[in-house]
Amino acid sequence: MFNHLLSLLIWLPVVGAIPVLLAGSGRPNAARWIALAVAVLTFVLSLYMLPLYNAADATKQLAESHVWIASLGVHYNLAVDGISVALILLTSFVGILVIVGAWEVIQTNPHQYMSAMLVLEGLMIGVFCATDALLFYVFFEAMLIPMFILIGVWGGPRRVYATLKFFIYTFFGSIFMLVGLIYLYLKAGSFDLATLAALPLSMKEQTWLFFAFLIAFAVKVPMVPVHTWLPDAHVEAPTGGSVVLAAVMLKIGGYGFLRFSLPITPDAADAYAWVVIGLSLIAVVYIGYIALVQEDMKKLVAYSSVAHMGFVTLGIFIAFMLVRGSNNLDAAKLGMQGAMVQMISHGFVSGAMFSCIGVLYDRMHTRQIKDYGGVINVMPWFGFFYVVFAMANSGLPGTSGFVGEFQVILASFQANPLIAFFAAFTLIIGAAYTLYMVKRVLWGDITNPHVAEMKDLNGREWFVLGAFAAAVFALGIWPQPLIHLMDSSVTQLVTQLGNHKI
Amino acid sequence: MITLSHFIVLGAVLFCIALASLFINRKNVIVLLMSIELMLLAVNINFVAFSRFLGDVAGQVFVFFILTVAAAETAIGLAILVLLFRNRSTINVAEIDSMKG
Amino acid sequence: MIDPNMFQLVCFYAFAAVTVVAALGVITLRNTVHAVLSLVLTFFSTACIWLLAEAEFLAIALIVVYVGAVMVLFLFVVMMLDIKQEHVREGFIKYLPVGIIVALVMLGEMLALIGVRAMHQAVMGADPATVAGMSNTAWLGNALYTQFLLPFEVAALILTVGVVAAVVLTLRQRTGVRHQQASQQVRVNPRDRVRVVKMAAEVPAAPQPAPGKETTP
Amino acid sequence: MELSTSILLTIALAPLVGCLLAGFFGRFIGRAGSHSVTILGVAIACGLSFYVLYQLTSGGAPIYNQNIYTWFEIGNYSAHVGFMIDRLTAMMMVVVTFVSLLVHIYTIGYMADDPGYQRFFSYISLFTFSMLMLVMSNNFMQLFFGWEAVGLVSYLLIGFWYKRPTAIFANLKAFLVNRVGDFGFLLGIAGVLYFLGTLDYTTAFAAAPTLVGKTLQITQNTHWDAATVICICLFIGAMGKSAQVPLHVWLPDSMEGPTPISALIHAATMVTAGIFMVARMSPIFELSETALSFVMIIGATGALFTGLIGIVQNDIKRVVAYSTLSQLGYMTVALGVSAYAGAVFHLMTHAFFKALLFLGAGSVIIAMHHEQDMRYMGGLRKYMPITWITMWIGSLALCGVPFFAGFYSKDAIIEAVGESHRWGATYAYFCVMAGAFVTALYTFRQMYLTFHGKERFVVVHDHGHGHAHGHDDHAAHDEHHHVSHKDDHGHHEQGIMHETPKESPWVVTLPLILLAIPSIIVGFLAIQPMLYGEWFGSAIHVNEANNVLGELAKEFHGSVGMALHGFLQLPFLLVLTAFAIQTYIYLFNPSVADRIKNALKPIYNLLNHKYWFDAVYFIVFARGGMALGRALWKGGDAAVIDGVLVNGSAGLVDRIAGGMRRLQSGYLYHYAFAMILGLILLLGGYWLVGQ
Repeated sequence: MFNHLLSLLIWLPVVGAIPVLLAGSGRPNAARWIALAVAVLTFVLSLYMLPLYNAADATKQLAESHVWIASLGVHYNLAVDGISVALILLTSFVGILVIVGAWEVIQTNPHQYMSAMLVLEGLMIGVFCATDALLFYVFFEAMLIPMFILIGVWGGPRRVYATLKFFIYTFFGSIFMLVGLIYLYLKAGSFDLATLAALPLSMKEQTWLFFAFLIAFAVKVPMVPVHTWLPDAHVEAPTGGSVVLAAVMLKIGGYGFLRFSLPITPDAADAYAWVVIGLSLIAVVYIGYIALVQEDMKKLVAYSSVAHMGFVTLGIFIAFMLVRGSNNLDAAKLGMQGAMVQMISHGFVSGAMFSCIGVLYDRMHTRQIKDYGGVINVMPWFGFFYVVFAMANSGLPGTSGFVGEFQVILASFQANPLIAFFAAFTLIIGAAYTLYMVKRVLWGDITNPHVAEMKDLNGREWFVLGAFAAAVFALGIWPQPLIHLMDSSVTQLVTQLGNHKI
Repeated sequence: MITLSHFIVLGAVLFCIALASLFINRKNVIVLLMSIELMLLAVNINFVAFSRFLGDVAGQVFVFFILTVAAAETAIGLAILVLLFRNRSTINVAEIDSMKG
Repeated sequence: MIDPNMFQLVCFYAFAAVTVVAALGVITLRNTVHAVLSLVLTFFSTACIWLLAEAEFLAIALIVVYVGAVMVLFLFVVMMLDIKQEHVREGFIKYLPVGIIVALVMLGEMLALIGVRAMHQAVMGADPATVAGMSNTAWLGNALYTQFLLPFEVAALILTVGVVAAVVLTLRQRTGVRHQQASQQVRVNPRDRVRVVKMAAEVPAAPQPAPGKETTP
Repeated sequence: MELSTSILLTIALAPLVGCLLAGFFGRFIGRAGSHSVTILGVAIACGLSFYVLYQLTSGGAPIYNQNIYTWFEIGNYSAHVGFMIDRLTAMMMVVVTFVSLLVHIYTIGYMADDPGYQRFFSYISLFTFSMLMLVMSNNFMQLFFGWEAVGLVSYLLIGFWYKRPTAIFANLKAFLVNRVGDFGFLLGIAGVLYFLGTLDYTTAFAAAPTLVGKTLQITQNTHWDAATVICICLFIGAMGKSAQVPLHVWLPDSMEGPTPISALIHAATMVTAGIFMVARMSPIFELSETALSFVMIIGATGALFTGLIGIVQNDIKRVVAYSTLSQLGYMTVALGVSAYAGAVFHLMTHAFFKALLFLGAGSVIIAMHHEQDMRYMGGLRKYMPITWITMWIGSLALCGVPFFAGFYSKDAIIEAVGESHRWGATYAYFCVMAGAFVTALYTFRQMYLTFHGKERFVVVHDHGHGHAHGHDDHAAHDEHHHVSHKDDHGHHEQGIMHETPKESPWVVTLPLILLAIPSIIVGFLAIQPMLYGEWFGSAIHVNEANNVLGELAKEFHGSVGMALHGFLQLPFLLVLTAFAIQTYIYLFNPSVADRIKNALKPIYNLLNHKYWFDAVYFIVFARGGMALGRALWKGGDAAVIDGVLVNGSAGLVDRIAGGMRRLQSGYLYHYAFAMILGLILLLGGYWLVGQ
């Protein structure tokens, strides 16, 4: 059974969605409990990866391989390295929390909601496992469907606009990736990622491919200037959708850079690293300012996600400057590790922030900051969690939000102090927009009579936020286990960066 | 001496007359159908001429087929016309616009 | 004595003139019946031109099939339908210039492209059928039943379909008229006609207590 | 005897445990339980800190430097959590835990009726933990952790009364201004890692001399000296945390927090973290004359000019707050002239007497029922004698009257500046000298206004409203106060007391007395070893050429001699002059104050508006940032990206499709016409090609 652990991880939630769906709207509780059981089982199975996975070994492990489409040479190839393991764990962890979080919040057709969530979870795990480019692409695209449904059915008033924007944006991006993959297939005769990574390509080819991949993943991350779908999608999405979107889906963009842009087009990526680095810095500063003036809490956190994901792309591409510019492998690893830790951390922090906003929304049915004020007076426990996550969002040491940013800033200083200067700007602007929101929502006297009637967290919400908080603190206080898990994979990636393909 | 161009010019003239009919008789379906017959006839003249001048039987065989198809087309076209007139009491093309987007 | 070639040319011009004038009549005559008759004339004169090109079979077929069948069909339809003439001729004058211009442009282009270039083509040579040593009909038939057998069959099928379609389209189910439905009569099932119902023997019902009795102690 | 890891861990974690118990289970263990558990935690930490200090000074324990666990390890780079305990650390630990313990005790009285009692204890214990992590750290990463963590607690405590708009404004401001400092600090740490390749103190300091001659390439042709860049970046962090000009604006506003934390965080410990940090980094700072000059000038400016503001303040806590700014300036000047030991020494004495002054001010505030305006006080000495005497002790220490603790540290700093030949030292010398005079001016003014002269409040025994002015509604009451403190006419409720002021309970006065003792003696006892001996050992590194304290040591003839000599020195004469002026004005002729105020209206306005720093910052950074954000949002995201690119392309498709839709008229002849047109074009094309 554990020979096919990865397949099991992918298909258990997908297949598990069927009984959830069959439970029907007439038996919502059955649907909820089955969904929770499936999610918990998936999480337990994903934990089982840890003893099986050998962190000291940089090669891909737990591999599975079957021919899928023989005529095109497409294989159902699955394998994981440390980065994948970490992201899969994040996915299955968040998977449980969104199902618990949606427990009684989703009243219309909970069975459909839960099953969409499970399918989404399975497909996202698939993205992180796939080592065949076409298989990756299939999961990458298929993932959009449940998310489309989640936002489109359980979303807010402008959900149609948001879903269309979300779908077309991401689809627009991935079309370029598909074209790039087809070109690579014609050239290499295979979709296997390892084969593609070893394929020699001229600079011109690499440049075209690099930008094709860049568009696809930049939309997903999202990077400035293709980020505008994210605030809209978040605002309209139900809480669970937002959590999954921010916590896991955005990471797939960063993960794509690692799997495609870096190994397949290293020379072009090096030549155009300044583009990505520039865009990342713009994301930090420009988006920071925009986040400052948002009046909708979800929009604010969505924009802050864009800014934080800027650190992911910055960390990944700063590695090029360090490896090729000054052959500083350790600093490159520091930056890359920072990017990875930032991905995981952002998963927890943004997921938690959206859960918090969901808690408020369930009570007041508004996300406008001006409708709140003085929430701490009636919801002290909520206030505690909110402050914790806000601090993590503004990168306070001791929380997970600090680790990745710290490493990326340290690494980018080694490449160029000016980059570090702009990146470190997040310390000010990140704190400004987050705490300004906290000030207006949490502190102060109660001005809105509806706020006075709000009840503090119930047990279910306590569990969700508590789990997130535990993760945030664990990662912030002792990041070494996570770093150790990914270390050999990151080392291998960084070494690969130095290989010229021309 | 009759040359190939005689036939072709005749065909072209007939075709253009039919073409003009599409504009000036835009309301009358029956005349439009007849214009189509004229066009086909123009084409047929060309086919026959080419067949004769190039010594290839295919041209005349094709005319045969065109006649067949045109007959079928006319039959169905007229049937539709009758049906149309029965339902809408008009054959004015301008009033037949239920497909308008 | 008139040169046979010359005579052929004169004949061609004569028939061509009639064809063109008749065709103009088709598109301009107010009365649709006249227009149809004018079309008949066009076909006739075209058939004559085809005869000049020694395509006898097709010329005769055009007259027999087209004039004899299709044109008569047209006439039937035109006479059958009560069409208001003035209504149908709306916009005739309005679109006349456009029509003429478009037609002339088209004609100019066609002539420029094919007609004029072909002007210097060789004159009509020997009839290929004669060269092959058979009549035009035999020559055509030979090709039709060997080389073009399959398309010929398909053409037959198309004609059949056309006929069936025309009939189906115009077939009218009149309401209020009783017909014998043969298909339904054939498909009938005995079970639909008779049903044996089993019933329990009737038992007198127990007397119901009067309502509201218990509520008033 | 060597220091054991478990003792050090206990010191650090005992307050954290107290914090968690009081914070999470405060409702179950109640008020008494909360304060008992946190006080116990801090008392353990304090006792063990004294033990550690004793071991290091007299027990012959070697310097402790060990990692507890690995925070991350990537290639050659690693960060750990670990402790380095030398005498500098031990001294800081003692100061922090001792003041913290007294503040804990004091809080029992001060916050007695506050609904957030447990929360408050939890916060101050968390603060103690964070501060201990900061000072005990053996590497830059953990230093930064402590640095930010104390900032967080400061944020939480300034906004402790979260219903007050001014408090939640002040805490946001404090956090953000601190973040500006941290911004520089983080870059400084990045620079350390870049040039020295490690985050560990010992390794980094050992490698520090290699910085000489290295440059940092900023652009193609710009190269900055590595040591200067690192030091200035690190010092920017210190400027934020230790409230140096121009990042000082948050500290006066932080007085929105309850008084105990003003004493603990915003006077005695947290704000001195910057001083401690620079002293700790002395091996690096010694490499850059430029950076030290910068430090000195910033400090000198703060020492004089923030003190001037203190003269015009009417809020008793704000006077002390500006005094803190000024004293922090003194410490920074000392750092700037390489008299690190002098700075740390002043840090210690200041911690005691400034905590005393704050707690004393808090005691007055309790007695006045949360009235903080000195214009409605006066003559309190007969109601609260213990507070009065201890406050005087603190004030005399602050002014630098010989034999008091402040004298030794402050005089040493002034003399050290006089000895220094660093660029800008003359300016600094003038500033610290004038600062001494200014210090005395505001201190005596405060004492006279509060404790002497006529009573400027009326006691109305109105039992109907008597309860209403208890602590319960202090939030509302203070709001009134803060509104009115802008206009000089006062509020109708101000100056009306419902009961006679009385001395505070023993939990309040005990810490005052306990702080008054070191305020008197600690300077006398410690100056010899700390300043002129080799007490700090390797913890502080001074280049031989910069060793101004070494110069002073040659003239030092014992504590008594120094004090006696001090009576004849210029600083004391300035203090005496200030004392005479203020005595005349506030005891004999109060109208002079108003006349001076009116005569110097422009200067008064300038000082009263704090040199317009706050206003300018608010307009430029807060308003400007918001305006920029809005412009970028509406102009960049909404108009350009969404409007033109995203919805623009969608709109273009829509318009084209709309046009195409109109072509689909449904009329056959339109389609036929289109076909014919196409045919004509096709033929025309052929024709053209044929040509």
